[in-house]
Amino acid sequence: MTVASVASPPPLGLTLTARHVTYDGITLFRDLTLDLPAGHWTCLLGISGVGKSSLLRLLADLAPAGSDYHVQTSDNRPLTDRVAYMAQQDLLLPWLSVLDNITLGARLRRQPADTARAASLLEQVGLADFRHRRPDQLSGGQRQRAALARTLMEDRPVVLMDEPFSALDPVTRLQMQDLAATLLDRRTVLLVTHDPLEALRLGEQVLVLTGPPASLTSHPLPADWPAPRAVDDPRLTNQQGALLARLVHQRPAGAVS
Amino acid sequence: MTVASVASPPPLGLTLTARHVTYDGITLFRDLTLDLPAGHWTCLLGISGVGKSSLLRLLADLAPAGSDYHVQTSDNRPLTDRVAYMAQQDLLLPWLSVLDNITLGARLRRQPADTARAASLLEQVGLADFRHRRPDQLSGGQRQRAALARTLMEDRPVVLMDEPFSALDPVTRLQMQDLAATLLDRRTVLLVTHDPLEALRLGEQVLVLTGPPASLTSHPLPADWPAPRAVDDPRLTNQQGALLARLVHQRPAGAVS
Amino acid sequence: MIRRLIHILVSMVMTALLWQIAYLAAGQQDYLLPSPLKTLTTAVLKADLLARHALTTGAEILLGLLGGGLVGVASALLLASFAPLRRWLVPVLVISQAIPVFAIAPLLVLWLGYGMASKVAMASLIIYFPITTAFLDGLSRTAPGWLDLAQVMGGSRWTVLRHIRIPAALPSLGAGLKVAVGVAPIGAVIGEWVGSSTGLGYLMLHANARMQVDLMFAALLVLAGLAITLFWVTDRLLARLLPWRATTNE
Amino acid sequence: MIRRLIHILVSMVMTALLWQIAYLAAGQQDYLLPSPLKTLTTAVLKADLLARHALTTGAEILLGLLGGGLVGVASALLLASFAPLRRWLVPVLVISQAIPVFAIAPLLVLWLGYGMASKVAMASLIIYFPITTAFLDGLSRTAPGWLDLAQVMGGSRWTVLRHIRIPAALPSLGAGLKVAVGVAPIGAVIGEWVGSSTGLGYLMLHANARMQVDLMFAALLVLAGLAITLFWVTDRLLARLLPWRATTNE
Amino acid sequence: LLPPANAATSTASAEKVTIMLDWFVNPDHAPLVIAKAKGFFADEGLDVDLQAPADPNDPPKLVAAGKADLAVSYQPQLHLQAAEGLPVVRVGTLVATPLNSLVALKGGPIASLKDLKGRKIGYSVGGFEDAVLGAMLESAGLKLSDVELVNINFSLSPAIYAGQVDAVIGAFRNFELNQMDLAGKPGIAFYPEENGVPAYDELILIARKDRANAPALKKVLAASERAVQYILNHPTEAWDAFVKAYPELNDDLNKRAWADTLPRLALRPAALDSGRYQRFAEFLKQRGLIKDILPVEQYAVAVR
Ligand SMILES: Nc1ncnc2c1ncn2[C@@H]1O[C@H](COP(=O)(O)OP(=O)(O)OP(=O)(O)O)[C@@H](O)[C@H]1O
Ligand SMILES: Nc1ncnc2c1ncn2[C@@H]1O[C@H](COP(=O)(O)OP(=O)(O)OP(=O)(O)O)[C@@H](O)[C@H]1O
Ligand SMILES: [Mg+2]
Ligand SMILES: [Mg+2]
Repeated sequence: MTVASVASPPPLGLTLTARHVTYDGITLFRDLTLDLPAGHWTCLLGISGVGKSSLLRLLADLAPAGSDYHVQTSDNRPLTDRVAYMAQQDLLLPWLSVLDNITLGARLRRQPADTARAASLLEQVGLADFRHRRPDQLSGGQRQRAALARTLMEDRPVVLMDEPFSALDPVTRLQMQDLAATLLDRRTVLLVTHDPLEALRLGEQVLVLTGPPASLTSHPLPADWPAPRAVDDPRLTNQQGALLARLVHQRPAGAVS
Repeated sequence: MTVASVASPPPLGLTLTARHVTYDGITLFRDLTLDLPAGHWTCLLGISGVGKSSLLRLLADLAPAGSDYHVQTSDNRPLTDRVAYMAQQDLLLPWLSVLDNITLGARLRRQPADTARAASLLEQVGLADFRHRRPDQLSGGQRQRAALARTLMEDRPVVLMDEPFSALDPVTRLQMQDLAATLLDRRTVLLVTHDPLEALRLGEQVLVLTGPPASLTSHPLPADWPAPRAVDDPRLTNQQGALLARLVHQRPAGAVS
Repeated sequence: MIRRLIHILVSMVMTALLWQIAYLAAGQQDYLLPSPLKTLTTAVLKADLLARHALTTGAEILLGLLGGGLVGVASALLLASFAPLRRWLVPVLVISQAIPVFAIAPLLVLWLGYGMASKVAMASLIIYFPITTAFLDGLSRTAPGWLDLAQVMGGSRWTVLRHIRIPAALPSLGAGLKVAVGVAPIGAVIGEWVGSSTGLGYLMLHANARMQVDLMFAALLVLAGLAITLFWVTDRLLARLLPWRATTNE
Repeated sequence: MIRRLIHILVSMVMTALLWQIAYLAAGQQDYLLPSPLKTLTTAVLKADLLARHALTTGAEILLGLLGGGLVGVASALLLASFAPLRRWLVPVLVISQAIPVFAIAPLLVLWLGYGMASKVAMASLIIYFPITTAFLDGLSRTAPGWLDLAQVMGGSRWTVLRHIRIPAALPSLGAGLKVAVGVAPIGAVIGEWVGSSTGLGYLMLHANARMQVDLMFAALLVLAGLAITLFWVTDRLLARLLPWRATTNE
Repeated sequence: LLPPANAATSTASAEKVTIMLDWFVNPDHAPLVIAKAKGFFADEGLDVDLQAPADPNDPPKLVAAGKADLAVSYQPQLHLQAAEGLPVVRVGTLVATPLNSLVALKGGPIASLKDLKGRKIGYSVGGFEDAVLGAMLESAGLKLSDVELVNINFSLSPAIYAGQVDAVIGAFRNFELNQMDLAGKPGIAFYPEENGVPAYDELILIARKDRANAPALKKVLAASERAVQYILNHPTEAWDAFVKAYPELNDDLNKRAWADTLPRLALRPAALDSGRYQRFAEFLKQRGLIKDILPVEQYAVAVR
């Protein structure tokens, strides 16, 4: 069963310029530029604490107070209300059933909830039998899938996902990757992940955030290698080694200037 | 810098018999037996929602109400106060600094906190500079490392860890695996993970939980292959394929009887 | 249910015991504090009188809870929605609590007459404050992550209030409601100061003025019964309606 | 600080305005409700008298908060630690709130005399309930995950209370404290009903009996000032001391 | 809302009149209760509503505000009300002697006023108790500063029984004395009018100044006068009517208070003794409770 296809809006390209972003006086970004090509998946890797989530939050307009940054869209209109955001924590509302959590966005925007689509999405993330449960009655991976379904429900041109598959077993993980790839085809997606294989499977652009000071490096991909790639694609293994090597050449874990 | 070595207690073997465990009338385990060989690492895999966390919680004596189960120790004494538990959520206390979170166990037991050891552990998990921060000022991976440090501080013969490295990048992840392997050498460890490679690197016994009805299958490992294994051990790749194949032959994600 | 009844019984016996001790401590002076037995006898003898007055007070309590509750919830929502309003109106809220009833009793009578209205107004005024304070407190402590999410989802000020902040603050409102339910009986009794001719408060004042101390304490007994029933019902209802209410969730 | 002062000023002007409206609505009858201007004039003229009585009431409020707060916190801890106790003692707690002051005034005087003690006891009794209820509510809603963790770590009932449940319940206690601080002034005034010869409540009663309504409302003004100051200080302190206090955290 | 007191004409429907009592119904209110119970008000074409306040200080304010046609108040308070500009006037008298007295335990340490030196005296805030007490003490050669005054609000007699105070001022001789007697702790009373305080009317009826001439007031006073006569002529029947109207008052205390109150009822409720008011005003001025002595006609009138 597939989700009823919705007329997609034209792809939207983004350029984020983080001139100066600090937490409590500690500089996180200075003059950092991030390009998200319209209608493509960008995967972002980097060691823990380097600022991936913070960068993603800048795009979601959730910057720390006093941040100086700018988001340029390809159609020059503000990005507001054109972003779907899946945070690193699942942020499920404990008083709502899984189904109600998934249709939260519609209610927040006073739109009729597309319950057929919600049911179908729940089916696809494997939670159809759990739709009436409260989040505290779910396993960790089930919660993450509920949050994923909620993000996919949003149907926005730009989708930001912060480690969306981290709590899933390899099998479910692949299924969810495929699901997201199908549903978010031709969307502008920024995916933060720690799994090089995942980044290589899904990314049309793979970036590594290093620092401090934070800077972005692009991991070059073979030409003519459309995403999503098959799990057994032999090029994945090669690329994985190269990407891992790139990750290793960073400063010690947790360090921040 | 290494943690001051503490006289380890003799290894403790465990056998868990879960006769009947239900959530709200839905049976999770019936007549399931789990053996944890004394002083060895057991890694547990399984698709999301199959019951890994619940099984781990049985050993921590955190069973759902009305559960019928029994834990047999090799020294026939109760397991109470001989277990360290790292939950799937980090469970950091928001009002305590990282350092105070890490020494929580000592305070709960009215023991003097070993601050030197705490400082050394913080150093080793890469959070030395963050020891005075509150948890809400940390990144997701930093929070997970704080929770890991707290678990390692406990210094118990039996250690239960539920996806302890899931929010970490590959580099940090390897470092943390090595750290845990060193500090928990000759402890009885149950590690729940979704990463077959991690299970194969660290496990002296690798179990796959399938279901429903939930049952445990052991993934046979080559003889004479002491853990932790080097990342570049060629046998890992072979084993990984076999283990993945074992995981694939399960029921659809999220299913529960 | 049976266990519940046993608890109520035990706590009644305990109260009687404490009472008896206090009675002895006061030197068995029945004009200060009648013995529990004497009070109970009076309560039984004057059961119909007490029941009649209890009905009035009960109605005042319920109407006061309704009035104070509704206005309190509305005030908290208003104050939570408009931060500038909060800075200027919270002091007014606090002042409203500091006014003793005898200062405004004539005004209440002037505006609302001698009937139920002035008593309910007084009871509402007392109930209002804990509800507003607790709910406002809850509304201003929503988890930042949820607010972030709602913002990105395009929620308006109102829908975020409706779907995130209010439900998240319900446990706080529940705690406030418990306090309110606890003070409601005394609120109604104080309301009866405004001038009345029925109600347990009136009966007590009256009995006190006439030195019918046993009747006064019998009325007090009935009032206490009302209070406990109300508190217990609220507690149960809250536990049933808000099953997720942990103080801090991980 | 300057902005704070402006807010206070604005809310004072607003109160005066509301007051003036009420004054007009009551038909400009100064013996029911004096005009704000007249009250202010009286307040200024009798500043030293008011200050003297305010000192007594202020002391009663603070002692009442201390007493009611300490006993309330202790009760909540006790009730939270022993579940069976809770079932039997919560009714007693609720009853304690339902007792009108005139019923126990003679007893209080008998046991505590006419000095400060009986007033502080009365104020404490009123402050006690919101604190106990709110704190107990917070203590019984600790996130299960933390309790699980603490259990595995080998925490005893006491250390878990001390290191997990109490800190987790502090925001709830804070909310209760705010309610308590709001009712504390009226608690002290009611305490002065028990019998007194100083204090703003006494002054108000006295002025009321002598038909010096302007003096009564001037005293009320001072009481309101005390109440607002207290509330504001509490609010600031709580915001500073409990920086992590989100209602529900993810 | 109530219609204005003078709005009624002699139609079939009775004119509504609200009378605020000073306190809960008790034998002091006998004339009003009996007039209502025996239909004397109805005979005058009145439908009278008796309202009890919880605070004796409220009724004058409510009369001034037009929320009641008449209120039961006290002469000493009337002077204070007039001094504060409350637009009320005395139009009738219910009890024509003081009821207030200073009470101590019989057989206790207080045998005469002189024994009060260094003692603790309780009072209920009435506004002028200290003035009365001061005059009484001075008549015995003591000063106010020789005693300790405590406000005990709700519990005059219990405070004596419990030994918390040695005497109380503000006790009603027809009520508290009987109460103490019944409690087995009889008291002795010292009467203000015998000890340096001018005699005054304890209970009076007051009305708003601009309504002092309302025809209804005359009818109320006429009915009250008829009630007083009935009470004196038929004390037993009157008592029966009283407890029939207020069954909860049917007890020993009220029965004894009833008997003690009868001789003190004003036989001519409408009559005004201006000299008595003038003398009491002078007394209050001397005690510093009022600044100026107003002309009596400004606050007390005889309804014609
Ligand atoms: N409190 C609860 N009430 C009802 N059902 C529950 C509760 N907790 C867990 N479950 C159910 O029990 C099953 C096992 O949960 P558990 O958390 O053990 O899974 P898991 O194997 O750890 O999954 P994951 O990999 O997603 O963490 C799941 O299907 C879950 O929905
Ligand atoms: N509220 C905050 N106050 C202060 N510092 C913060 C705050 N939030 C994050 N930081 C710091 O900013 C840095 C970047 O955090 P961020 O969450 O963006 O990291 P990340 O790359 O997403 O890491 P992870 O992979 O662990 O999730 C970290 O060093 C973190 O400690
Ligand atoms: Mg992150
Ligand atoms: Mg799990």
